[in-house]
Amino acid sequence: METAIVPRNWIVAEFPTPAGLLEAAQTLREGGLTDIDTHTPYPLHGAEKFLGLKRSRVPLIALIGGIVGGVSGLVMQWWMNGYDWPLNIGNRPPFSAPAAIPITFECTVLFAALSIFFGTLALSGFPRPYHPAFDAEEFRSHSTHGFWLSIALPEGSDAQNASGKVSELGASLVKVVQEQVE
Amino acid sequence: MSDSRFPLPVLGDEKSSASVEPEVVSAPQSEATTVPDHGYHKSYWRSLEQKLNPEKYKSLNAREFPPNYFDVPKGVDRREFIGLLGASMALAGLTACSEKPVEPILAYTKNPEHMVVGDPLHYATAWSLRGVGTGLLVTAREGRPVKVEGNPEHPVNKGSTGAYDQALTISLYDPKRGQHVRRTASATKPGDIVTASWRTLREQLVTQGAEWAKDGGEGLRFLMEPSSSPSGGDLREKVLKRFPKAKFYAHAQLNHDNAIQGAELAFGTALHPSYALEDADVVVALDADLLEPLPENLGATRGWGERRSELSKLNRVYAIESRLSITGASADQRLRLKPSEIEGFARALLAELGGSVAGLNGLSAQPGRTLSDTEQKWVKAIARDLAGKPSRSLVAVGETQPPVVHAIAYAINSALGNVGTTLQLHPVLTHEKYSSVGTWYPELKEDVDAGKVKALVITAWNPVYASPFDLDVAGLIKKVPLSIYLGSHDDETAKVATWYLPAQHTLETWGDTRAVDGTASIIQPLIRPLFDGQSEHDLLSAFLDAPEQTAYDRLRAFWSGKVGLGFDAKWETWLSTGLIDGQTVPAQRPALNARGLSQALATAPAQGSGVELAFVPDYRVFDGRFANVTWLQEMPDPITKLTWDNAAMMSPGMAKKLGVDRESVIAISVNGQTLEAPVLPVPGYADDFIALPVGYGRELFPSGLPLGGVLGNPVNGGTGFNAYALQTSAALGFVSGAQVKAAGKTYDLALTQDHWTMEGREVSFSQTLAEFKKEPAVEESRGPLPTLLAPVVYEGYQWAMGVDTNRCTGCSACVVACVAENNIPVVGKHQIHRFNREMHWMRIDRYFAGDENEPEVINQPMMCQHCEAAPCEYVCPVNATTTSDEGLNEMVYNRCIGTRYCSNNCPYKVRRFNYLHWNGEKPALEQMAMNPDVTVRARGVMEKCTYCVQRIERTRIKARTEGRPIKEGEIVTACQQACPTHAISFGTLSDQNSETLAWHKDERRYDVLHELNTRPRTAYLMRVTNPNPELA
Amino acid sequence: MALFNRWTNTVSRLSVVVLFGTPVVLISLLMLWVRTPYGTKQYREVLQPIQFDHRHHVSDEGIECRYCHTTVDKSPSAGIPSTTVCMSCHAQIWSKSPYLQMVREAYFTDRPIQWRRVHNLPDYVYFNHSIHVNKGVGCVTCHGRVDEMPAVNQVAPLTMGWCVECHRHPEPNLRPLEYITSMTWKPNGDPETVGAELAKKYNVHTRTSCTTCHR
Amino acid sequence: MADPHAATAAMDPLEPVPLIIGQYTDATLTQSLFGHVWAKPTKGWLIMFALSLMGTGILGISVVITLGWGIGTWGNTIPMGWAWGIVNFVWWVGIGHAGTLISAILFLFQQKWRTAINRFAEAMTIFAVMCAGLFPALHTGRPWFDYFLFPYPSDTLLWPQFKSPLTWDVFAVSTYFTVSLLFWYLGLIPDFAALRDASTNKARRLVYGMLSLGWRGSGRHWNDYKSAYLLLAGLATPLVLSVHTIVSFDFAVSLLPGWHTTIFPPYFVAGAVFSGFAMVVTWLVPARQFCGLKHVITLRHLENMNKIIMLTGMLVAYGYMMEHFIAWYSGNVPEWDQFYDRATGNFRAIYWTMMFCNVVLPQVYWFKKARTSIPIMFVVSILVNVGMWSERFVIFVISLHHSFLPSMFKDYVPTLVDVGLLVGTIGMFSMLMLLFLKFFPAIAVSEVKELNHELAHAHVRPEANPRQSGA
Repeated sequence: METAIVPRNWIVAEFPTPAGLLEAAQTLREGGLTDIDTHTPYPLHGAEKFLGLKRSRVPLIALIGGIVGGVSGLVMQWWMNGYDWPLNIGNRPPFSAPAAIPITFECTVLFAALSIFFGTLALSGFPRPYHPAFDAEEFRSHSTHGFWLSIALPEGSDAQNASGKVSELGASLVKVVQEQVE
Repeated sequence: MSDSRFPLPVLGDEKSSASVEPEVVSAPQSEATTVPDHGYHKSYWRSLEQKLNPEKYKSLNAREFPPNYFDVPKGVDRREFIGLLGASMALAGLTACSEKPVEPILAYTKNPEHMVVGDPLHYATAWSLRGVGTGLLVTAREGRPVKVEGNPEHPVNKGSTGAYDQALTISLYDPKRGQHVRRTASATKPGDIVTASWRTLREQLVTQGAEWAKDGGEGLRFLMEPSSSPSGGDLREKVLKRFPKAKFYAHAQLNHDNAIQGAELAFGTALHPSYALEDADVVVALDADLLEPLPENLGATRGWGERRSELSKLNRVYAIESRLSITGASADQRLRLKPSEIEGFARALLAELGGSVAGLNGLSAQPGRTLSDTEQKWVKAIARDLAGKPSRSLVAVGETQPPVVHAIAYAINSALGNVGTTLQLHPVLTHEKYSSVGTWYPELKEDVDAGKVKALVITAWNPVYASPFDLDVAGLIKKVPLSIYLGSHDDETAKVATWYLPAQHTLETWGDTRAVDGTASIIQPLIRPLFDGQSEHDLLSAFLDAPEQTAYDRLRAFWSGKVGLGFDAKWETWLSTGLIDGQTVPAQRPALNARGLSQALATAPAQGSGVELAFVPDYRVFDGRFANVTWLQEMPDPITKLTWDNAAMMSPGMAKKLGVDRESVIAISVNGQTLEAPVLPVPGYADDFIALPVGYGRELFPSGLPLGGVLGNPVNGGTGFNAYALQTSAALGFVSGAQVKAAGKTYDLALTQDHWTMEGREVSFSQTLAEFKKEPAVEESRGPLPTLLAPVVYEGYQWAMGVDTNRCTGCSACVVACVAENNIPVVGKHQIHRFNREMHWMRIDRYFAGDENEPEVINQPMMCQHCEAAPCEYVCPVNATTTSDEGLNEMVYNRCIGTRYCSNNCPYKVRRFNYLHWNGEKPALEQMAMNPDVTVRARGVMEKCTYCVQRIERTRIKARTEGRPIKEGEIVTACQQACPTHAISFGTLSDQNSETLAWHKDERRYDVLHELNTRPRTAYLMRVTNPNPELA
Repeated sequence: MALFNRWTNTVSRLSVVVLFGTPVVLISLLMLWVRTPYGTKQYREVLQPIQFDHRHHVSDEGIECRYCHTTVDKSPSAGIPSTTVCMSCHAQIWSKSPYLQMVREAYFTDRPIQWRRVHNLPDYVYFNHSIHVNKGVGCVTCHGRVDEMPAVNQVAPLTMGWCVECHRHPEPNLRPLEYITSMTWKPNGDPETVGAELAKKYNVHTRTSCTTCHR
Repeated sequence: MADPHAATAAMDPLEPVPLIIGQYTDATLTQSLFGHVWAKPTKGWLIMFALSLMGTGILGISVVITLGWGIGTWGNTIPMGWAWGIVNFVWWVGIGHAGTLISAILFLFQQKWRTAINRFAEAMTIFAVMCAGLFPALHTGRPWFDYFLFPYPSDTLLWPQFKSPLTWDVFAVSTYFTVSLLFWYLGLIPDFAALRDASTNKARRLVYGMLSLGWRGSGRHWNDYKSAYLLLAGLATPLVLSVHTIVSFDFAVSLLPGWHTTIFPPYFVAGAVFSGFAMVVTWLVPARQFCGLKHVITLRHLENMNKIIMLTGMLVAYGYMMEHFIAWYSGNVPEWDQFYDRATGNFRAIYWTMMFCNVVLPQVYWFKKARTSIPIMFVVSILVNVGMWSERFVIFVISLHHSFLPSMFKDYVPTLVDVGLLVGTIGMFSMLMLLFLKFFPAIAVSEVKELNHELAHAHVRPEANPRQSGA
């Protein structure tokens, strides 16, 4: 998470259509701007391609979580019933694999789900109530019907000229906001 | 009970008796039930109460009625209550979050001899019912009698007991027992009642005694409980010496008079029969309940059991009876006749035998009616059978049958040479030969009306209630200026007497009694009288002009007088073995008095007409004296499985005819009296016949409590109806010509078994000997079944049980024994009727098979089977029930969270759940009866039979500290110990010569629900009957 | 102007940690607590109505445990000595001492002294002294150096875990019977091996089946 | 930006009824879908809420009685160790199945019609599982020791017994609840954000702002979000099946006639879906009415669900058939008695209710009229749940009442407390549902918008194609 001493400038721009937004995003990215992001009420088809994003890391996290869960669930049952204190339960073997299946499965799912959920939040850096883009009142439409683009300008770059560029790309509204300082 | 000698009583004269006050060094294992309390003092009950709370004491005494259990002396109250609170709190886990209060520990100030704190003490004693004694062995824990068992040394009962004996402890701790001496200003004004003391009464008697002595005690009358106590007899003589004109009567509503009169008819002398069934190959029971575990029957019952185990020794029992008794249920063949028809049958049998058996041919016996074909068939078959077994057969007759029937039986027996072998005839040992109401009432009434009677002393149990409606006993008593009633409860009779004295319980008192064969035993107390109780002897001795003696001194004085030299040594032996030597009287072999008998036979038998009623003893309250004994009230009736009530029992056919069903109420009218009673149809009953168990309908013990235990006190008793209200002095046993009609009402009956047949399932097995020989039904139901589970090897002891359904009579002594041993709570009628929540760890399933009129009855005692592959265990989520290294199915209360899954998955449904805090509701006094070796279960935990694991562990520790293995038969479970027929065996399968192993290998062995492959450790032996092929 | 200020980011993240962290911490603390002497109520001197000093009686006078706790080797309970036992000596010695006023009173009025329980097992546990004492578990093993306690306190946790540990592996806690009441006996050599021999000698086989203690 | 093709595109030649009725822009959708959240609570809502509060009160009382006096205040007996309480438990868990199933499985199958109802169904799942969870916790004899069920290091050294289906239950139900909650919340985040931004009231904005965790619809986030949602759906699907399977093990693993049956898992799951969908319909019908959601929850949605109800109903019927057949075919006496007793014994009324509601009634859905008639589907959906409750009663109570030993054939009558618990949980469930409908986005707004968008461009694909970037 970025905590700069010198507050950075951000440009937020609304586009009339998703297509226009994606187009603009790609052009700007090829123009060398890295910190570009789209803000839309629902996921846009192929947005990742236009933004040049890598494949999500969530599946990997899920896999690890699942494996950890499954193994620990199984080992727990074996250790507690089969090793630490084996008791004669109606002449059944203290630890029997078939009886261990349900809990092993549940543990797998539970751990996987937890890691997916919290993994995703972590990847997105949530919870994060504040973001510079929120400083633009108009930006509020990003979650309901607006298609927005946000650009974090590098140090010392000229906001005016940048915003000019953006409006050229067909933005219906362009604003420059300054990041808050802690 | 491995050692044959039991410790001497620690209770002796006043001085040493201080030491057995039930004060407790609270050993860890006894905390659950006993938490010690502040100071004890010499006399534990009264003076402590006075000391701690004189105000309260005054108010107690001022109260009109005896205090209920909330008012039991503070000592017990707090102690026991906190004990339970503590237990439940600990179980409730509250201790985890709250500081446990620091508990006080109290040591004895002076250690009583023999007492090892934490170890039980066993005292040999005895008690008597209707003057017939049973040898007992009572276990005391820190001075509290907690368990009654039979005295193995006793020649008659040989260690076995009946349900009544087993319930003695709880009747000792009965909160409703009479607690205070009470005097009415005059019987005519029962209103103003003053509490008084035994002392005042005694002084009054001493002073008045002098006057009465002047005219030889003209106005003195004694109405006594039948008693065979030698010292009691001595007292009577002394009283009579002082008051030659005084008169002694005895009263018992259920009595032996008919049998004794029968003997007078047959032999010319009054004799009292007992039976040696171990020698009887053929037994004919004419309306006789030989196997009812009464003191006089325990010997016979054991003998019968011996003949049912080995098929080679199998005897044959014919029951010709009106109701279905446990004898009839256990018989090989039954013929149902109305009570009045029995005589005709007996006469026909006599006539039939007259032909073949010498000695009977002189007698001409007219049946007085034409016998049905079946009856004739039976008469012939039985006659042939009897004649074929001279001196090894027996004809027995029930108490309610008229003397002549008994006489006929005596005649047959003596002709067959059974007298002295299977039929033992003893001189009548009770001081008064007869005790039925007819033998004393007319004479006494005459005297009372003539104003002769100045004082009437009543120690007979509650004659006002237990007497026929046509005799106004209450009025009689009221007419007498001074009437003194000594009784266990402040009951109907107490209400009309001028003085009421609480009677000491047999476990509180010194005395002696004699068994049916004359064997005498000392009755020794295990605890100081809990209340103001006096014994009959105390009362009688007040009529002597002699200085007052303690019961102990009086008893010693009497016996030392009899023995003379070396008394002290003898005395100690008597106390430790529970037997007084040289008191047994030899069985008589009188000659048959043919003339007397034929005179009796000359008069044709009375013919019954219409519906007949029989007034039968109840298997739970007997004649009513056990009405407030909760353990017995909750014990299901052996035949009907009815609890807390009595019912009008009749044949299903008759019920159909009347258009009534179970629980619908009928109105029964006879002799101008009408009684409403709920119907309970029972298979095997004679038609046009109703059996009315006596002893219920005591308004003194009101049923139930608000909410019937849904939210509060679980104990809620039924009351039933009073059958004496239909009884006339003319016909005590049975009466005919009753009018019966449906009353259009219903009444709830709490039965513990609703379905009476096996519904076509192979649950319990029964075959005739022939069938069994051809093809045993049980071969499919035993032995290993294929399984995927790897076998588990058990090393060391392998506890197991055997149950012989062929020996089991269903008498239910074991059920009560289990309740007593394992602190099993009583839940009351409502909980049983509405929720089936009875807590008995052991129940006796009773199945009827075959025709509803000629049913075959199979009893199947059912308790935890201790399965090796237990279905209950693998479903418990918290490991609260497991299999021990010795194969016990363990139940751990403090781990149990009460999911009840185990109970659901138990195919035998032997697990019981504490749905409410039953024990929290237990009256403080009853809590004294708890066994400190067994956890008092709290609300919300599952429980079940443990094979009496507390006994196993105690014995194991004893054996291991002595460095030896546990001996065969050293561990005896409570049920096994009580069983009069030895239908239960317990031991380890690892011991090659253990009886249990033998039973497990028996040809009759089967496992219940064997197909489930639960591998139970409890094996059953199937029922094999021996019917007469001619009658098949 | 944004709905939230920048600082809320840090706060919200912290609050998430707290939200999920607190229960975890609390529960683990509770589990730790029941294992501490506070949880097991160890090492608390219980003051008795009479200032009875085990130090004095055991070490100074050298009175053996079983002189007073007579039933320890034959009964489930060790047995709190009856007042008679006290008086057997104190009728002669210190017969006038004000300390013993209560003892004499108890003896003559026949009203027992109210001692206060130190070792308080749960109600559903059936502990039996005799078997332990007869199989070589010494007094000191569970009760500690009573001879050094002015007022007796509970040294063992008395948790089920503690019982089970020894029942699973009793060897280190065994001693020869002749030293059963000794406060100072130490195995010469490895307690394991010594214990193993004793276990064979006394035929010790401990059980962990539930009904061994719970009935 | 009205799209000329939208209306036509939304039409599916096979499906005359569109998924979204009328033409909407994202803005207007926002307004119409959040309208009920901003609007003042209607009288109807207030009355319903008051009633449900009363129900919850009854629940409170029943719980206090149960804890205060013990399970003895229920009608349970020996042999009916489990009765009314467990019937309620399984019934609620069953209802709790529709939610995750609708959202997860239909999501995997790319069923467009799911979007309108999944949020709603998920909420139902969570509340139903909450109700269900009450019963196992309460019905133990000593609820204050329920923590024995969890594998924690106790100073007694004891552990739970993992061979017991009840232990499996503990894991299954708690996992199910957790995962459903996460799945639901993950779906809610964008809509909370929408509410945060669309609401006017500051307080509302703050609350929704916190709940939305600062979601700003970033392309990067959508990227992770989508795969996370997909994966959760993928996990939830087998989970749903596993949970009721394990619940059915509580009975199938035992040895009681009527319980010991291998067909239980599939047949329980089918039953669960059956009752779950019915419960969704029961709630959707009034909800779409009063929350003005008719345009997104169309007859087509309802009809689809009715189809599923009929299908699962027939699966259940098959289950019954097999049970009876096996009982007869096995020739096992207790087994056969059991099924004979169900149909003819004391409880036959309940058995026949079950048969009517679960087997006969759903057959009306063969007729499109019935499938699309609001009153019919409302009544049927309620009766189906009555039927499913009866089914559980039949399976659990009757099997226990008539097991192995005839001596222990006993009857069962519930107490007021039992009834109070059922009524009470229904009250609590309704209360939570009403609160949800009032304060939460009852429709997955962002998904609907996406759907709307897709439909609009059904055959007008976005013209732009990404050029491969050299960077």
